[in-house]
Amino acid sequence: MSKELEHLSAKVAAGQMTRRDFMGRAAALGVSVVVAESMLSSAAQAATPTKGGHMKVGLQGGESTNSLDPALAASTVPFQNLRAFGECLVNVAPTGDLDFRAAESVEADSEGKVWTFKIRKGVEFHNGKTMTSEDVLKTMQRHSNEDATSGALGIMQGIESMKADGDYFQVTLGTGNADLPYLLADYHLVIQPDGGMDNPGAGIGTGAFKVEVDEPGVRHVFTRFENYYGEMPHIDSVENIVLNDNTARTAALQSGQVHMIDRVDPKIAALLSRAPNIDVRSVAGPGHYVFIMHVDTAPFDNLDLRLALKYAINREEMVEKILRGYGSVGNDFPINAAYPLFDASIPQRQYDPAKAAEHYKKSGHDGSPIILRVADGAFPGAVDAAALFQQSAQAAGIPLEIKREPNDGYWSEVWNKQPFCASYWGGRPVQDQMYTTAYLSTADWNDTRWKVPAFDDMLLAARSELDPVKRKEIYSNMANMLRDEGGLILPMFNDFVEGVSTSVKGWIDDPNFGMMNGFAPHKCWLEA
Amino acid sequence: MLKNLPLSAAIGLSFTAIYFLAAIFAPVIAPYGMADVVGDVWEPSSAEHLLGTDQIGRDLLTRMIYGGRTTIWIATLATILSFTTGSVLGFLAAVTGGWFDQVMSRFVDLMMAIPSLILALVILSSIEATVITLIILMGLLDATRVYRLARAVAVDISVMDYVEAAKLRGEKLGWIIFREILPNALSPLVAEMGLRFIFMVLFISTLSFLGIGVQPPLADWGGIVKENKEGINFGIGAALYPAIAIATLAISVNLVADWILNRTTSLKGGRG
Amino acid sequence: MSEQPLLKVRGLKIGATVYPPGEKPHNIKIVHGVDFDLQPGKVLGLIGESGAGKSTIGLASMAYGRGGVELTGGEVWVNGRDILQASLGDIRKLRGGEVTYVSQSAAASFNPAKQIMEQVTEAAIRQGKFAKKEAELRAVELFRKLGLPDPENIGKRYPHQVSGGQLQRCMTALALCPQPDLVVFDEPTTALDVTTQIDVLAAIKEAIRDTGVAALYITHDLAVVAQVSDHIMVLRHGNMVEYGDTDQIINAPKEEYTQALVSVRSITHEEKAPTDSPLLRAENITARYKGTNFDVLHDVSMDLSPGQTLAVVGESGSGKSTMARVITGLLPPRDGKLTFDGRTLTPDQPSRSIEDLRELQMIYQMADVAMNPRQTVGTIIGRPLEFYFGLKGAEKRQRTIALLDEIELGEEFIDRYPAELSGGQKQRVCIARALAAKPKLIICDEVTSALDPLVADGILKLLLRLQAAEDVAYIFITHDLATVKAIADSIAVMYQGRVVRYGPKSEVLSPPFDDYTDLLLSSVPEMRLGWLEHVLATRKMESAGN
Amino acid sequence: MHPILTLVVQRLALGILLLIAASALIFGLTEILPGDAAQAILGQAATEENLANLRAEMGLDRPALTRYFEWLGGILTGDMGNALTNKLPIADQIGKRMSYTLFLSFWAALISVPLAILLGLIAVRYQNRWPDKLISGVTLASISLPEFMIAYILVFFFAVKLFWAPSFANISPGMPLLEQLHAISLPVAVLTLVVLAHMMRMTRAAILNVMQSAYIETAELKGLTTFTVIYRHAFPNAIAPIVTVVMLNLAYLVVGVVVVEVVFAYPGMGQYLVDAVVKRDVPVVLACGVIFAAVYIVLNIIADLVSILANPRLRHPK
Repeated sequence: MSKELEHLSAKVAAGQMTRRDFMGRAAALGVSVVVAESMLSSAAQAATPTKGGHMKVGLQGGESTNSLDPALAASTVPFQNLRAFGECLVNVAPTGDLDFRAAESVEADSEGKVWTFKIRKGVEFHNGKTMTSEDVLKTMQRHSNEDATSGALGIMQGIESMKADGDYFQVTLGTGNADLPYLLADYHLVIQPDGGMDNPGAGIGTGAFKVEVDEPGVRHVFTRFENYYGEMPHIDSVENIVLNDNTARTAALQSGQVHMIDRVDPKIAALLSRAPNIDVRSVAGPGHYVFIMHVDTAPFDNLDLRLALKYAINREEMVEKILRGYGSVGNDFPINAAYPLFDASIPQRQYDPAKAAEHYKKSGHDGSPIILRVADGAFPGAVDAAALFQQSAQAAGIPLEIKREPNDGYWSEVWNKQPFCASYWGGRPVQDQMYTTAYLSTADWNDTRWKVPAFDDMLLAARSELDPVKRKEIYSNMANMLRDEGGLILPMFNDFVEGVSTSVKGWIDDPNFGMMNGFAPHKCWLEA
Repeated sequence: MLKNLPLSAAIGLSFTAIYFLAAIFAPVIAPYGMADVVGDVWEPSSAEHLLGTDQIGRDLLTRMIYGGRTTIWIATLATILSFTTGSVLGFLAAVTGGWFDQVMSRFVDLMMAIPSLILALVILSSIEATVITLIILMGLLDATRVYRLARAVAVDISVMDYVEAAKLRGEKLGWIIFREILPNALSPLVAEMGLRFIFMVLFISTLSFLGIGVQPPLADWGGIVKENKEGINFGIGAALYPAIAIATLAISVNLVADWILNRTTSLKGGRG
Repeated sequence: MSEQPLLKVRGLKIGATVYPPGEKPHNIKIVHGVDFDLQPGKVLGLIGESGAGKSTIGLASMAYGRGGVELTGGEVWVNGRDILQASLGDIRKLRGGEVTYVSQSAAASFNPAKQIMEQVTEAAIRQGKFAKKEAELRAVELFRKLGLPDPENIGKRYPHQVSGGQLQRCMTALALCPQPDLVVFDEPTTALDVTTQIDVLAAIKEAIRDTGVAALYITHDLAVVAQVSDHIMVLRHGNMVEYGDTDQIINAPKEEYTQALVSVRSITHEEKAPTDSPLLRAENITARYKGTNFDVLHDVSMDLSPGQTLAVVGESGSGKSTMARVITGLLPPRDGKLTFDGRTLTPDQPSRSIEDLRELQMIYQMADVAMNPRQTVGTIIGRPLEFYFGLKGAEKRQRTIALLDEIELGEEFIDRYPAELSGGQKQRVCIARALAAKPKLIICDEVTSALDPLVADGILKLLLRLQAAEDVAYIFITHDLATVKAIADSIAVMYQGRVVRYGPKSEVLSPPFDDYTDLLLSSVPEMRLGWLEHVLATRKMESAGN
Repeated sequence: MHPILTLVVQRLALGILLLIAASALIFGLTEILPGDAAQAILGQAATEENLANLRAEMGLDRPALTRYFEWLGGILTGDMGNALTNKLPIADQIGKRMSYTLFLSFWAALISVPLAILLGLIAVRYQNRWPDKLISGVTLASISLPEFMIAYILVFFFAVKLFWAPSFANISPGMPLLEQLHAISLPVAVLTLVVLAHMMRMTRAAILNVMQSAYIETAELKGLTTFTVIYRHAFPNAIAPIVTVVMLNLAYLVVGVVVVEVVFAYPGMGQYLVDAVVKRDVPVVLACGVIFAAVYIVLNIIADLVSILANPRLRHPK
């Protein structure tokens, strides 16, 4: 690749040239965007970071009712807070590999039942106490306690026993699971002194930042923890500011009051990126918007009807209109390139009114309107999406009737209760976890009532299969099965769209979650 | 009645009339269907979309017309509700006095001690906000204010000799309220009605803005502002039009109200 | 008449813009060119009925137009300059400096939020006539001269803390404080009780004499103006009717209108003897208002024979209106008994039978608040017909029209609104409304006191005629003895909640008198010069107003 | 002064009764309405058993009345209890937020009240002339715009375009006063615009009303200038109605700022309440509701007292 580009990317990294200009030149030189992007990020790392500074991040999804208790974290702001002051055994790197934190390394037995983590030495809690395997054990126990309301409870259910001895923390599973480390990367599972049994909301962790100010629903300030064992963040402190109102959040970035904001509304992403000192970063993630049918309830127990509906949805239009292009089309199974072992070769399902009509006819449905329940809260633009679905289905002669449900109580009353409704999934770090949460016969949240023994068997087989090639093949079969018989209609995967001031350097796209999977404050620096 | 109509009132009346007509004949005059996606997002105004399009490419003018319909419809009905209940109870309290007056007035004090927006929040956060529930909720909340005014006015009137004369004649409550008091209380009430109507419009807009008001795809002006507000920071007008509509409607109704008020005060005659 | 006049008015024309409901605002003429002179130190009485434009002329001498009033033409010369041409600055110097004003209702004309002294001295200080200290000394001096109690400290009081009569004197002090050349007195005693009136009148007269200030004295009561003025100008509908010195106007009026004014209250009505079966009998009534702890009526008893007139006389606070409320049942008495037409009246109005209510009607002092402004004359008179006798449609209309011409109003009035009627007409409609019920007794509460003398006469004559025709009895509540003399058969004189004198008219009005009745009788202004001095010389008792 | 004292006592007693009634009313509402804190918190994660767990943990499984009276008892002993959702003590939370809200309202009031009265006086002085018409027109416009709209417009111009003022009010205790003022400049501006109109119009109306009385004529006939007449003679008698409307608007400044706080992400009571309402955090809702009611009631009492003190009849009984 040309010298010029390297030179340019260096300039960008040094902040002498905006990212947008660079991309322009790159395109002019006939370089694909992907390549250019990768060059840019590598160049970014290459460039020498500026130390110090106070980073302000404007975030949606914080209420005055939030707390610092990891078990209760459910929205973005608490997530960011946990990332700042806490650390799990392992993280998932942007590449999809494991990034060892509290654990130094991990060993599994042959069928992946017994997992032994070597706990890192000399890791210090913000209260000065040194972390031991006991703390790890306690933490895990707290989250696996049935009475607890931890968001990680589901993950812990497969665990049969845990023990800590010396530098080692050992987990024994009922059935083997090759992905256990990925499961334990769940953001709830930050290690707390004594597992936070006594005071879960204390905000004491082993993270690179320690809690300075905690005003739920307002702001959370964290300063660098000088005794952090690992690679020190470049910035001195970070402030997570709660800005739930989209307009306020955008304005804050535009007026230079914050360095980054999350959840940029796709509608305005293009407009925002035109601003001279602002970049819009969008990363394809595992999150997806779905319309779910209960395969055990009439009329959706009829495969042809399901297929009819699947063919009757116009995925491109949805990505265009609802996501404004900040996303990718789905293929009726919950996995995309964001996951390891994804099989890209599975053919994409297209909008095909003719086929749809044909299947609809075969289904012998009486032609009475099919009721699709939806609420604004199901996912951003859900109602609009439903409207589009209705129109495209109309073209295939399939009568959809949209029933708006109130946001309040949608998740308790409609979702997972009504046979056909809109929903979203944030995605999981690995395929196994995604399938286990929503497509295993015994899963609590099996919101398509997908109870197929063959599928369960494949899932278990893949889980304990340590050879990636074989695993990938099994997963591919499962995907095909869901795609052609399952109860979910998956029109689109939504990107993480974020606004970043050009003064922020060292940004790396991370498909796991927004804000570089929450590590932007750890890895980015502020150019003066 | 319309003789020597001052300019301001004329403007007010005509604007108000236009808005109400637009509200009534919305389906006829609206160029597109309320929920139809007919263009790209936030198109600038053009021949086929006079005000451009909204955040998912619906024709903004159409949305505005239907939005006005919902807004005005709700505000009007709520106002009527609040006035009928408020004034009748207020008159009753003023004329009968005694325990009824006490109970009502204390209750109203209680209701007014809790900001209505907050009451609305508490209630609407869990019952589904339909047009009906909104009308009833707003109407009743506002009735407390009307009650106070009506009672005050009626108390002043009920000490008049002609009311005493009617009582001495042995007239029943009905006659005293509807034939002696109401006609004389009408003008201040009507003038107030204008203002209350405006507060209704603003209130419903605020509720929709907070996301607990009229629910999509049904549009109301406040809702349209909410839907399009992301555009504001980029100077996109979509959010401004409904605001302008609200403002102009409010101002014109205010003008009318002022005019009525002036007419009635001059009817009482100045100092002589 | 050698020296130049203090006030010289030539061809003064005054108009006003009126805003009748539903009509275009238009201009009306109030004064059509009036001329007169006023020499320094002299008093000119302006007399006329309401609408004669007398107040307007008075205020014109301060270049002031009230409400929508505009001074449209002519000249007003004060101290040799035409103030209608003067700059606003000069006019401000004039107002409260050279010319000051005493209004009819001092109670309304004093700022309730400020102490009396501050208001009395304000003009003098602002006009730079006196320093604060001097002004206050002068005020105290005036207070003393005007016979106010505790002159040193009364200035520290607030208006609501002094009586009406005293306040009127304070108003006079306010006017005299800046040492003006001219004071405009606008009905200064009309709002006061008769007994108070003469004291204030005397005080004003004395003050004028001592300070040698000139005055315009505006009133509708010829008898009053006769006591204070050197000259009198009679006005009607904004035109001068007659001008002359007081003696000539009173004793030898040239114009017919003036003669009418002079000979007002010449009604004669010979009294009927009480019958032995009274229509209404009140026995030992004692009453007090809710929430108060003192009785306003003490053991009051009186009888009224059918078809006769009982006059209840007294000043404000005497309890006469309260008596009316007791009889109508609006104020149930604490003690005592009411018998009406042989049967006992239940004390509280709501529990009375429709018959009782019908046979006992009431007419109010303020006709315009006694009628619903939103009802037509037809409705107002028609309602009792409908309510009591169930008359409808044509029948009702005929009866209404019949009543209308009984009160000497034509059929055309049936669709008019009260606002479109004159004071006299309004009162007549009220009478018709009462009459419509075919009552045995009508309570007339000060029905004439708000009216001009001639109009009042008309009403009284009407009432007498109706009494003869319909054989209805009246309880006539009034403070005006002249009225009483005119129409009463028997009289109850009330003073501080008690009946001090009661009996047939002839007895009550013939000596020997008790002190109060004497005071009351003597206080009625008589239309002769020097009456005031004579009365003050011969009175036995101080008036209640002070 | 004695009658006034008794009056104060009466008012206060009535006020306290009102407060208790208000709390009962709000509590009743939150009880009648469907959904509860547990559900609101768990959202999509709601499964029967962890709903049950959470309810038990929050004590929502006990009968409503006991909970209410416990709460009431707490309040009377000055303890507002802890929030259901994040176990933080409500008192501190509210303490912080109330101080923020009061800070905002204080400055808004400091600007709007004198301004409103001054404009009112001017409008009367030049009644029906252009200054009057101008003032009325502008205030009418500002009363007719939804406040969130005013807010966004100001943000667009002064924050996004001109960079004069911050687009959201990020203030913290440490800040020096000037910075804090700068931070809240836009919200204050919005609030001022919102309440200004009402107060100004009422001032104007009240004074014009007084200008009808006879003693104004007396004053005019003393040759005083129009402005002297207005402020020396008219204004003192218009105080009562003006104070009443001012207090009403002050109450609004404290309790009506929800929208402004949402737009400017201002950490005041409004935000706190809205979150609590959505999450069904009853103790917090109650606490906020009662505090708001208290503010309203106290301001009303003040208004009453001032109008009494302004009235010589009551100040100096005969």
